[in-house]
Amino acid sequence: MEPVKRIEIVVAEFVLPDLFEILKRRRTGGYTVATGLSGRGDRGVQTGEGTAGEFANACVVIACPEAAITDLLDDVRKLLKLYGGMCLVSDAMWLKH
Amino acid sequence: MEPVKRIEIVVAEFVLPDLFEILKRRRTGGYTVATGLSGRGDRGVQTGEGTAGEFANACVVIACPEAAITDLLDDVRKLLKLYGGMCLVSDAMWLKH
Amino acid sequence: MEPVKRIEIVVAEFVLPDLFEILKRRRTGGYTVATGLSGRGDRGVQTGEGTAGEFANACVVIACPEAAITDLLDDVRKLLKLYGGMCLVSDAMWLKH
Amino acid sequence: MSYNPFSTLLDPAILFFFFGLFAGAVRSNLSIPPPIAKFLSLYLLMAIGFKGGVSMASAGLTWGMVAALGVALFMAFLVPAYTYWFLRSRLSAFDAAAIAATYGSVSAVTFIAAVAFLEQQGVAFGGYMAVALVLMESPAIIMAVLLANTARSRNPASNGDAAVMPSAGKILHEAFTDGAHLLLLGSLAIGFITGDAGKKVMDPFTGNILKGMLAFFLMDMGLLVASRIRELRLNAKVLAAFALVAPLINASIAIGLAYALGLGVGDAFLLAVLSASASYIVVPAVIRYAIPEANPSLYFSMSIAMTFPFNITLGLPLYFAAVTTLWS
Amino acid sequence: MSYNPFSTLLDPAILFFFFGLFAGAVRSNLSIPPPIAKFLSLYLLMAIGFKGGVSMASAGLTWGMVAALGVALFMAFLVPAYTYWFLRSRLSAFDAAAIAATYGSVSAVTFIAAVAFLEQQGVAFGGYMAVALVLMESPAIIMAVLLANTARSRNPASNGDAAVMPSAGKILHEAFTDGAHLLLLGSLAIGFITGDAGKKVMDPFTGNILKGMLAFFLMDMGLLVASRIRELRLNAKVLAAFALVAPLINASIAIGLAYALGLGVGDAFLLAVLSASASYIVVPAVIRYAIPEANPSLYFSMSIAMTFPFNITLGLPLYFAAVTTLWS
Amino acid sequence: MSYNPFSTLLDPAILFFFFGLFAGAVRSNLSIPPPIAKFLSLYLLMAIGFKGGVSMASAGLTWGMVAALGVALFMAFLVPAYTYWFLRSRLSAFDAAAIAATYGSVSAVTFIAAVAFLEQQGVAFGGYMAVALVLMESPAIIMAVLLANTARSRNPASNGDAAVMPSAGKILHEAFTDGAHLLLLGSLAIGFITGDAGKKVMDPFTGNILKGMLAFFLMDMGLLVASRIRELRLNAKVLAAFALVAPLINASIAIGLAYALGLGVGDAFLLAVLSASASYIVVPAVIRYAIPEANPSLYFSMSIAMTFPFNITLGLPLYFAAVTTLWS
Ligand SMILES: Nc1ncnc2c1ncn2[C@@H]1O[C@H](COP(=O)(O)O)[C@@H](O)[C@H]1O
Ligand SMILES: Nc1ncnc2c1ncn2[C@@H]1O[C@H](COP(=O)(O)O)[C@@H](O)[C@H]1O
Ligand SMILES: Nc1ncnc2c1ncn2[C@@H]1O[C@H](COP(=O)(O)O)[C@@H](O)[C@H]1O
Ligand code: NA
Ligand code: NA
Ligand code: NA
Repeated sequence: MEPVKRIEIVVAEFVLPDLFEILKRRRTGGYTVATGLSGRGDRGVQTGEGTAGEFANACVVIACPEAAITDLLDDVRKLLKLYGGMCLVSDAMWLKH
Repeated sequence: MEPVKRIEIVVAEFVLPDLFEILKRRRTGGYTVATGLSGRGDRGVQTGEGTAGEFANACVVIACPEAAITDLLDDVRKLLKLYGGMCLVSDAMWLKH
Repeated sequence: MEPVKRIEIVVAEFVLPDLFEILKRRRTGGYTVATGLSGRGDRGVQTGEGTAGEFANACVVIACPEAAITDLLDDVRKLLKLYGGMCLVSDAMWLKH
Repeated sequence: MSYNPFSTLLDPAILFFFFGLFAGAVRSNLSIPPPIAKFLSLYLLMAIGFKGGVSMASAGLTWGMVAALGVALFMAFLVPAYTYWFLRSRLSAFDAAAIAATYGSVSAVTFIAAVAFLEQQGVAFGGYMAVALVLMESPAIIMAVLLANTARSRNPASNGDAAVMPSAGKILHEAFTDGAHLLLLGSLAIGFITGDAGKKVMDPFTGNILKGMLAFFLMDMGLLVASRIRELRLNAKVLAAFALVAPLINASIAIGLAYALGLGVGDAFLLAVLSASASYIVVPAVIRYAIPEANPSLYFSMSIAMTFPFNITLGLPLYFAAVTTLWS
Repeated sequence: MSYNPFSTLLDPAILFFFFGLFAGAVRSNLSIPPPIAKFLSLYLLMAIGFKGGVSMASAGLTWGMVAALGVALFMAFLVPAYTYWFLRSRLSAFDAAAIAATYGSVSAVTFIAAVAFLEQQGVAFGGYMAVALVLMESPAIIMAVLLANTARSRNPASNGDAAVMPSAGKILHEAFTDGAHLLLLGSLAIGFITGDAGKKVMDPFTGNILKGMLAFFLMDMGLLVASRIRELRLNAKVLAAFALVAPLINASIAIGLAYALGLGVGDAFLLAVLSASASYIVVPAVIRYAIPEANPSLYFSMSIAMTFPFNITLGLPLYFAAVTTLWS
Repeated sequence: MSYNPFSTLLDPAILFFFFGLFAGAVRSNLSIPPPIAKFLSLYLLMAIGFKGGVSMASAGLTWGMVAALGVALFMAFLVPAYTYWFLRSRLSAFDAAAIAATYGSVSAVTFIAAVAFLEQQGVAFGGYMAVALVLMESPAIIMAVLLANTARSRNPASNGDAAVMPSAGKILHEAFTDGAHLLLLGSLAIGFITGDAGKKVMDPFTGNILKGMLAFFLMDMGLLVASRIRELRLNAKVLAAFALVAPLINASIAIGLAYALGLGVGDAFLLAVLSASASYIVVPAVIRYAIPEANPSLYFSMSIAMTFPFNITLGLPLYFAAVTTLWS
């Protein structure tokens, strides 16, 4: 096993393409995405519904080496400032295979 | 970045309204919810299905300052005792924006 | 509260039955599953779509005592080697109820 | 009689139920996405409610209607009462109350299958039977919650968490505003208001494709039943017996009352089916919340894995044979 | 006049909208799974586009068509312009621009309800009105984005994040390739290409079951509106007034223009409805991304919780009464 | 000949496929929710199976049927065998086996499009062709798994994880109980059992709205194909060529056999389509599990991004032209 950072980003679904672009630019490697989430935050309640998913959030989880995250978090911060959301960073062990 | 507690609560979907009431009362701020989950626990298998979502679980993630959690966990414990489920607490860093 | 390990496994949906068999054999107790996820990894992009869910990933979260995980991780590693995916392990506190 | 009521086992919708059972039994990965299953369920409730409302609009207040609704309401109180009384000595008060609610209430899908059965046999029935369906949904639930509350107040041990137990008002609210219940009621009202003009525009949706949608839904029910049968562990044999015998008893009482009051064949049959059926949507939705002490793997499994398949396969032709024999 | 346009409030689809409102108001747990709601929305766009395309295929280029599309385009520029000008002094430039986009663009579902209304009244209209719907979707959005960009460039404080703001090209791309917009356009084209032969094979899907699908969709809209009304906090009374008065003004202008140009009753009515309607699908999808500074709980809530229900309940009969009175 | 088989490119369903391709190509955010896509897929399987079963019920055992099923079965063994033999020298044994399974098996949606094509042309065909579809699904999969197992046992390097590799029994179980496969089989059986009586009640669902549902499904396929084309990286040009040439070869062989055995035009055409089509639902579902060493971005992408669009656009009219020319 290998120590990594576990980054968990929640944004509105429509922000995902921009977030993916950041992840591509920062070459963080893999990620996993859950869509159709609801939530509450500074911008009120998101119900996870709406005929075009207007009120749905998505959560992106990224496991990556600590070294790779500074630039990434910089870009993510700007995105969150513009569109809202949250980003948590914690420690985890990656099972090598 | 700012240290926070990451609280992860899994309950049956029908328990959500009561859980949201607790979160409101305890003013923990934001949260994110995933529904339609399946799982296994003391009360057997939940398949995530059923024509009215009878067997689906939901997971609520709450990031909040450590100071805020004691009362919250007290209420959550009572809810879990009644309806089953699980609650995990871990450490994380919150990306300020 | 009680210290536990939080294991988070992401695999393609079709791998779930085999993963559940492992969890059964290793008697790790409860787990929670989210399906319909998308993601990116060594094997390219999974879009979470496809008429039969061909490209969807699932995430399984398991909270269990540290003592129980060595054998489990061994089996999980073999499964990941065969079918791809990821497994993260971190520390958490379990709220007793 | 020259015809065979069991021929309805060859109805496509019922066959798709068997197919679902089979696919579940051989552990196929066949599955209907949960949002689709929920949509099919809402669709069926809408269709049956709307249809009932429309046919009520063109009918006046008749003795048959009053009598049928009277029998329905009577059964809705009788069944949970005697069920609780019978099970109380064998199970915890909570489990007994939950099972009483389950068997006292009704299954809308079983009702729809019964209506399809009658239409296939060409037998008439009153549009007000959809009202009977609605009327029979709630009484058992409310009785069960009251019984459980009484039991709870007698047992101070569990009182520690009384703080978080939902209040009576909240539970009544849940029972009456449950989505499935409300949709049935609303569609009934809309069918009644719009009558034949409404039927004309809605029928391609609520009528023509109903059989196909029902077939899909029953296939999913078959899959669900198969998975629940596998987990079924009814330690007490009495519960397994109850799940199969109670429908017969309840149907018999309903048929007897219908006969005594001079109801028609169609109405008598539907009252039998409603009384025999056990809820697996509305009741679990409310009871899991209101009586968390009760074990769903008893009340829910009995209803879905035993009573439901029994009713829509053997029950329907059986009750129909009984009614036609008695009435002829 | 002997007939009552408000009788359409008794249309099943509209009644299901009221039912949804009611279920939401009593906080029922009734809900349509989001994937189903999205499917219903796509279905309605496909059906209305296809239908419009088919009826265009059998019609030539007429003065009525040119005039109707001219009015549509004119309104699509006029409404956002005067809305922005009116609101600019009362709100931030971003909020004013977002509301201008919302009211300058159109609601396809309101249009569908209006078409159903006309069919029920037996009044003819041009197939090209679906083209009007498409034409009116985008201009307001583009104007609003330009206005917001101007405002943004004047305010260097917010420039720190300019790096991540989407470029103009990207926003135009979003506006023109938005799924709802494109599907409408594509179905229109396919209907036009396949004409009556296409209609024959598609009609059981895009025509016959439309009313039922619309009823389901409007029920969901009722639930959504109820939950949005609850959260509605329009501090500025002027916004609440705007959400109800703007439709009347916009419909009046459209009716006046249609009258002056000698359009038919059906076309005039549909132009009034399109002008009166406010977008709640395409516009929020683009504006949340392109003008993140604007507050959705203003522009979106006004549109969905006030203007939409007003239009499909009172608006339709009102505009129709106005047109028939004026034209008679 | 005075008519043009390519006119079917103007069928609404095929046009919606092109529209989906276009929307995907311009990177629209248009998307069908995955549960809906899955439902549409199940619906199509149910409809085609049921239809085939019904038309078999009214037909006796004929020479045409025996011959057609014989050709189907022969092709189901021939295609994977020669495909594996051809690719083995160019790819790993696992990739060769996976592609052999893909091209040896069939695509139900391509078959449905072909049936719609025939109906539009007014050409008859045997109901037993749905049985041919079912018969052709599995043999290639089983051959491929056996070939891969042989390859695996020869290569001790990868044996370290043999512990977790699924057993042969488990894989056979997967192949035969795969949901899509089983639903097709089940619907066929139910259609056969219920015959015309079943058809009468199911037809509004399985027949009338089929074209619209197919249009929606093909739109989604278009979106999917567009996104897969974008990621397509077939380093070996031979694979790209294979994906387009193999259908032509397989169709030619099938047509030749059908001609030799004196089959009808409709049956010959459908055998050609089945042989030419490549699986993208059942095969990947089983192969990803059973041959994890094979690269899905080869076998799946070739099938979905090249062979499928080729067949339903150019393939159908081409095969039809060939058959009608030869038979005339
Ligand atoms: N403290 C929090 N804990 C968990 N999720 C949060 C929190 N704050 C915000 N979120 C999520 O981020 C989304 C957008 O947040 P906001 O922009 O603050 O409204 C919310 O709808 C939640 O899903
Ligand atoms: N140890 C565990 N790890 C992960 N999830 C759990 C665990 N225990 C329970 N859960 C989740 O909580 C739900 C309810 O648990 P229970 O009340 O114990 O049946 C289960 O269906 C799981 O989704
Ligand atoms: N570094 C990572 N962080 C988060 N998720 C990952 C990561 N790597 C892989 N995954 C997930 O695991 C799935 C399979 O990974 P792979 O087998 O590497 O393609 C991906 O589609 C992702 O959902
Ligand atoms: Na009952
Ligand atoms: Na407008
Ligand atoms: Na083939």
